[in-house]
Amino acid sequence: MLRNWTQRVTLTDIIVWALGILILIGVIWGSIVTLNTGKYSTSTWIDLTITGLALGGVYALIALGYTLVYGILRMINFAHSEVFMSGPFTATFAAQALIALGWWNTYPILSLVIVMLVSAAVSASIAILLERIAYRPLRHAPRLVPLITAIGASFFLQYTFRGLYGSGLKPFPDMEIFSGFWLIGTVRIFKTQAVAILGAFIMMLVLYTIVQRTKIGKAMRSVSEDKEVAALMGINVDRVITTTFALGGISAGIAGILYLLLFPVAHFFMGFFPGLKAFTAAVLGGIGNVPGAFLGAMVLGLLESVGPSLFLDGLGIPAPNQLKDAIAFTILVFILIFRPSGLLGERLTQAKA
Amino acid sequence: MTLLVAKNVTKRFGGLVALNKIDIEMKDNAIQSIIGPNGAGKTTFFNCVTGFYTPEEGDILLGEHNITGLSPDRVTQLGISRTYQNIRLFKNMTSVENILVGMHPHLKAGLIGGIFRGPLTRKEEAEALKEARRILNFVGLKGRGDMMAKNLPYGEQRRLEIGRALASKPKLLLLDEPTAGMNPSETHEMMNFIRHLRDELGVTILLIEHQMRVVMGISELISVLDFGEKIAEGTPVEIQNNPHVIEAYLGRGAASGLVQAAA
Amino acid sequence: METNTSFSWKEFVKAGLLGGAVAVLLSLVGMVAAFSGRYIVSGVFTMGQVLFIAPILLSTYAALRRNRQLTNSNLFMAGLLSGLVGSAILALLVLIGSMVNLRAMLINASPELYGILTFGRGTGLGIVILLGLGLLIGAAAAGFLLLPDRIRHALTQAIIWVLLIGLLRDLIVTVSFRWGPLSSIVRQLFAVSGLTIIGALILFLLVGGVSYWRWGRPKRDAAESFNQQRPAARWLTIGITGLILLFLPLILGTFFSEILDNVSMYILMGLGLNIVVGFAGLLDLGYVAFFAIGAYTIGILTSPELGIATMSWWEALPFALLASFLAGFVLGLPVLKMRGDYLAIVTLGFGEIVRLLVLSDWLRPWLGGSQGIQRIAQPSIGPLVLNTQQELYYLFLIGLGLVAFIAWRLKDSRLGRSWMALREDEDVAMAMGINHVSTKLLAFATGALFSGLAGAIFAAKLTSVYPHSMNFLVSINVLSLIIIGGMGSIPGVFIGALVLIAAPDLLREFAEFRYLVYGALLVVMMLTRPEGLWPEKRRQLELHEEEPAVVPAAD
Amino acid sequence: MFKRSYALLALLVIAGMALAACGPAASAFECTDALGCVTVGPGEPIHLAYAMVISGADETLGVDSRNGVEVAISQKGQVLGHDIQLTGEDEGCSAEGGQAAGTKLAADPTIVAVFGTSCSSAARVAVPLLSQAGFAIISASNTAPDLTEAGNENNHPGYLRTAHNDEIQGAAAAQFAFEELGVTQAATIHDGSLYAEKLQEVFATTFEEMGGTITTTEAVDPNGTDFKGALTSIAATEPEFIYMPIFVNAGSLITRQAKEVPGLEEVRLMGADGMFSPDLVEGAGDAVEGLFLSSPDLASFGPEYQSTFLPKYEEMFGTEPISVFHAHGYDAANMVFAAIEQVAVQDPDGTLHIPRQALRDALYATKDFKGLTGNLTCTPTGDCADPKIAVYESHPGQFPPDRIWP
Repeated sequence: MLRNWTQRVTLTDIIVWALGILILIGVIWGSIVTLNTGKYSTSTWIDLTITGLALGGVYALIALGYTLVYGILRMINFAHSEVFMSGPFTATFAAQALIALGWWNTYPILSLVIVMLVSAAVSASIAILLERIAYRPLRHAPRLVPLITAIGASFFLQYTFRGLYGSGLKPFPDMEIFSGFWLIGTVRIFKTQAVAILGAFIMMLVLYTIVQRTKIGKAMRSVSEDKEVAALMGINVDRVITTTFALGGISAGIAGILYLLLFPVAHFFMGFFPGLKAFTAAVLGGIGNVPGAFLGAMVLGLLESVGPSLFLDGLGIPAPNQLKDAIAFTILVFILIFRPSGLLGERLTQAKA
Repeated sequence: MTLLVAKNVTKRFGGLVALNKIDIEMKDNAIQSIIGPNGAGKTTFFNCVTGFYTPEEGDILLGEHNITGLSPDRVTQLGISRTYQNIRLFKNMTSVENILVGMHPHLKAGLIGGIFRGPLTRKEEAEALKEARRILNFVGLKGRGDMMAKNLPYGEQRRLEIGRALASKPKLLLLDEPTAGMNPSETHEMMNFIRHLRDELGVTILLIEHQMRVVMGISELISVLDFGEKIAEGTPVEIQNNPHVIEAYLGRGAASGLVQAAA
Repeated sequence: METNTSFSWKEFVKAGLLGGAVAVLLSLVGMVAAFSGRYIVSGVFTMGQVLFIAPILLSTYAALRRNRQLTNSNLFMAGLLSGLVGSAILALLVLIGSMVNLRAMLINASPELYGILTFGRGTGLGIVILLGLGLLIGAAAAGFLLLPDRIRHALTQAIIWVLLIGLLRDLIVTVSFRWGPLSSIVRQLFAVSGLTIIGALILFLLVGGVSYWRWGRPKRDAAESFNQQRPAARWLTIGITGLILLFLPLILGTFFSEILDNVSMYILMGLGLNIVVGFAGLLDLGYVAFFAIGAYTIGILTSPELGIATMSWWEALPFALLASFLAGFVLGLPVLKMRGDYLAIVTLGFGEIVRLLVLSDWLRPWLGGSQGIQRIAQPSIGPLVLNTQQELYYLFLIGLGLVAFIAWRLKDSRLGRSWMALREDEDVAMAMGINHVSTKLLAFATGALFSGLAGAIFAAKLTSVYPHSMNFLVSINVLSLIIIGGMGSIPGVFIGALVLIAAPDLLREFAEFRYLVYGALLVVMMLTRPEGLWPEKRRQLELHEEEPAVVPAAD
Repeated sequence: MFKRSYALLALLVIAGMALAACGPAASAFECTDALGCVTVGPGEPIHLAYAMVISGADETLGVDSRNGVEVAISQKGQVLGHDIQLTGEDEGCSAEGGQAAGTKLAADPTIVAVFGTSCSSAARVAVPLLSQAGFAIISASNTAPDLTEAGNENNHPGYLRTAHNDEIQGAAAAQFAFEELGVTQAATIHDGSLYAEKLQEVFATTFEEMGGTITTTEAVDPNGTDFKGALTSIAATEPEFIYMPIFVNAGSLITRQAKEVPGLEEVRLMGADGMFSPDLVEGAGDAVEGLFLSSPDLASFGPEYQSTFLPKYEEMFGTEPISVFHAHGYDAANMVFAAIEQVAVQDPDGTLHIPRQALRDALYATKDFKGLTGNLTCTPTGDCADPKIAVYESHPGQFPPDRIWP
């Protein structure tokens, strides 16, 4: 093995490794310094961790959409970020209506369910339309084509919703039941955060069972292995793919509501960056792999919220949190270089590009 | 003298052992074949030789170079080129361009040359073009030069692929089922063509082949693979009455299905 | 052959629904209202009206075309049906709007919009008018189809040009101000908004007549004719275009020069990205990074503000180019081993990282942070400082010529072949002895170089750079224009830039919907004409590969 | 295709030649203005233009101001018997956008005045061009000090603004914090926009001059959502006060999240007029309690804004104001109308002559102009915003907030 390695290694590898190691050293050094200065207390770190996990929860739910679609079609549904935006953006109106009805805080759970249904329905239908109109005709085209289409669709949707609902901010009303926090020992965990983390986890389990245990899940897996064969075995490939998009849409819709519980402002641009992060998360965990998406999202959320203070602060970088997106993307790059199949590996057989 | 030496080459995919301690030697200017049921590891062996896979164990030597684990482009530059079981041409480039790409290792022009097209570059390109046409004629594609590769009929695509492989002036040419999907007469043509190649250009040729007629017809030495093991080696006659081979082909026919699924 | 007269009504209902849906969408995103202020023919009809009529008309017409074989009477019936359905949807919108306040949710569902849709006749009468209009549209579509080709062609041309000139009214008038006496003359044809009726008539007859007359003469589309010309003729064409380009700013003035500068800047970037995406098939979404690096290098080296160096623009240029070229290499190294679609996202990430870094307080002492870099030097030739758009246009022109030449040369070089081979089949390309990493790197770095050049001139043009200029949308603009123009096609880049960059600059209402339209264009393009407006010669069929993707945008 | 269009252009010209005889008759009015005059024929509208950001990430800023201008126009109806035509260009909140918009508007001699730009980066490039063209330029949201700093290369004749110079507002904020609240340890947050970055810088310098200490400066992403990290690192420096002159979106989220970060529960937050919006109150929910906002003195701003402006705005655009500089746009427009009415010369046939230099002078001379954003009085370099900065304390569900200082 080693011998082969020595023979195969090229200049590029060396440089890439050098870069990687350099960054690693930076990270470690930064962390050590930060921890030594003791600028942050333990409870601070815990708070950041919880925040990160909550954020990760949201990312996870979006990432599931990417992962499902990628798993089946081997394509990055770039427009998934807008699928994510469309639901909650619309749901804010439902929320306003519920307030007008006076249900919002009298039947909080019911209201929440309604809002989630609205959000999920919108997101799902957008996802299905997207597949039907933009992707299905291109299923056999070279892989660059659907990707470009997806990018186009993403912009089209973003600005369509801007046109429909306007470019202003749509605040999402607070829910009394979710205000405040629980004290677990000395650790404060805000109810919204708890909901986000739990919601994500449950959704992940549900999807996982659907994919692994149910009939449609079986069909999905066989389609992802080989569409032609699946078709021969009497599986309705189109229906399976539509279902997949629908599932992705639903999880995105629900993600949207959790997102609004945490960050109660909706606008037409809200999908873009979370979408990008979620994709990063999906790759991080091993795209096409449902638990992977969850794990990846959690890790990413964690690194994003803890990273700047831990790594950069120590290096004496001012306003480190400005660079947290940079951290996320750097992670993406290096994951793809050193472990392209992600933390848990790509569950589905991967096609060569 | 021997051109290619593969010493106990072993390649695993996870649990599955695709090649297990394979030894194959090839003399200069020989025509040899590898046969075996589907999934016996024939193509895997090709991939090891051409550098797409790095075997876990064993060495592959081309002449005096140890090419084990070299990247494909290096291997090609050292003088091995191949064709594919399912034809893989550059579909949207013309035949000539396909050949020209094949000649890549022997051309120099880089970024600067490409931009300024100095006398040297122009000369090189002109000669390359002439050579390309010569090769086209040689493989019997005269006048097809400017056709999009994907618009050529099947047989001609095969020939173009071989032409492309020849363009890199290989010492060793690996042909992966060159007669696949051909009717008897085409097959016959192809056999003659392969002999012709060896005699005219002095290339050493290693075949993967299913059609026994072809194998027995043209190869001087045959190695039989089954489940990644070399179960026999010898002249056509020896192979024809080797019990193991017969077993491999008739006896466990059913088994081969499974292996196929795995590989 | 016998013409079958039985046909499915469903198809035409569908067509109507589609047209109507699009019309409603255009209304609700605000386009109709936004363009309703812009008369095509003053006092007669506005672009807004065109926007909600055209979709129905077109989808009806398309449906009819698909069923040419029908008997005339059936064609008319079908047309009426489709048109009616389409307008019915609009009518429905008006009706609902008049009953419930959609505006609580859809901000553009304004009384103004209903006013436009009902031609200011109030709900009741308006709806009737709308439906009538629908029938009219249907009939028109059918009638149009039945016209002799020659006349239909002439009509189409005439209509298109009236629309075009009507839309570009402001532009033409503004430019005409430079033409002294002529200006007043030209303005005779135009009203405060759009053409005057007389102007429209003149134009209509003019264009209609010309195209009627030209009918039958061998007409090849631009791409073909250019590709087919003999070298000599080709050089001539190039020469003439060159001359035109040379005098353009003098004729058109600053207003146009500004647009020309922007267009040429995007062409520069387009040509670069075309090498990466078009030739080598690497989808790079972080292309703006190299643009930024080019611009900032100039800024850092020439601006006295940061006090790092105060070179002249020319002195700084080589550094800028080198920097972007190297950046191309360094950023390329890690990502080029990745699968195509990963590459897209990672490069996007790189673009963002660069933007975040130039924005960061951390690097502020060297890069100016959010305050950017001002007082950047402008190139000077002897005593003459190139500081107006006209002058800088020539700088762009030179850069453009150089870059276009390089791209064109590389296309058919050994390197170009290797790029295409990699694009077609990476494994095989490697088996042909092509080192995929270094070859891809060259593509990446060359592309970066061009982008860097664009950035350098950009910095000079503005004498300042800000992080906010370096956002993702720039990459999207460039990508869109090479795709619309035709991936891998050099003339395609020019066409794409003219369409995508000039259009929003010329039509101010459009600016607001720029990215909406870009997005739609990308999707429609990929669905119907993936090879672009001016396809690369060899590449023409490339993207149709395994299966013809010729499918209507929706059905 | 394109060659054809040139041919067509030529043809139009020739066709026009024939009509050359009947040109418009010259009017009796003698224009003596240094910058020349705009002549508006009878029945023709007065041409005003805007150069604001109406697409991309920052569009709310521009669209909102433009809406403000349009409200003013529709309320005004006519100026001296002429309609008002508003056209405009997108300046993209960027230098290049500013240059494009500036160049295009500058080429149209029928324009009387330009509203804009939205962003200071665009202004630095666009204003010189527009100034050259002889227009009056009024920005509703530029706040960068250099634009109105006498002698600064970025200060140009004919440029005015109704938005607050960062110098004034930042200083006022610092004064309030140090003298009124008596805090000495303050942290600042900006979002990488020129506006916020400059404002917090001014605040910091003034605050330190007064003897306070800036514990840290954090920067956040205006499109970001999770600011706990930034807030935590601020908390670690134990400030008593946080100054965050950013915009509504990030502003409302930070206001919320600050309450959830240990060590910051009691720390007082303060924003600037970039956050002075009903959306903030909604977005921040209960957390908004006790948030300070600096803004022009609303003494004159209150009733009229609520009673007439907001309803009109919502009627016209179907939404509440989407950003914060609509009132500034509204005032800018009314200032221009007033100035035109003051300087324009009207022929008996209704033709209007607007001397450009005189118009500028009239605008610079604006004094005690009753606007939505306060009593506007312009300085010789064009700062027209009401110099009286007031500080407001927000309470849940209440807008405008209570004025508490001075």
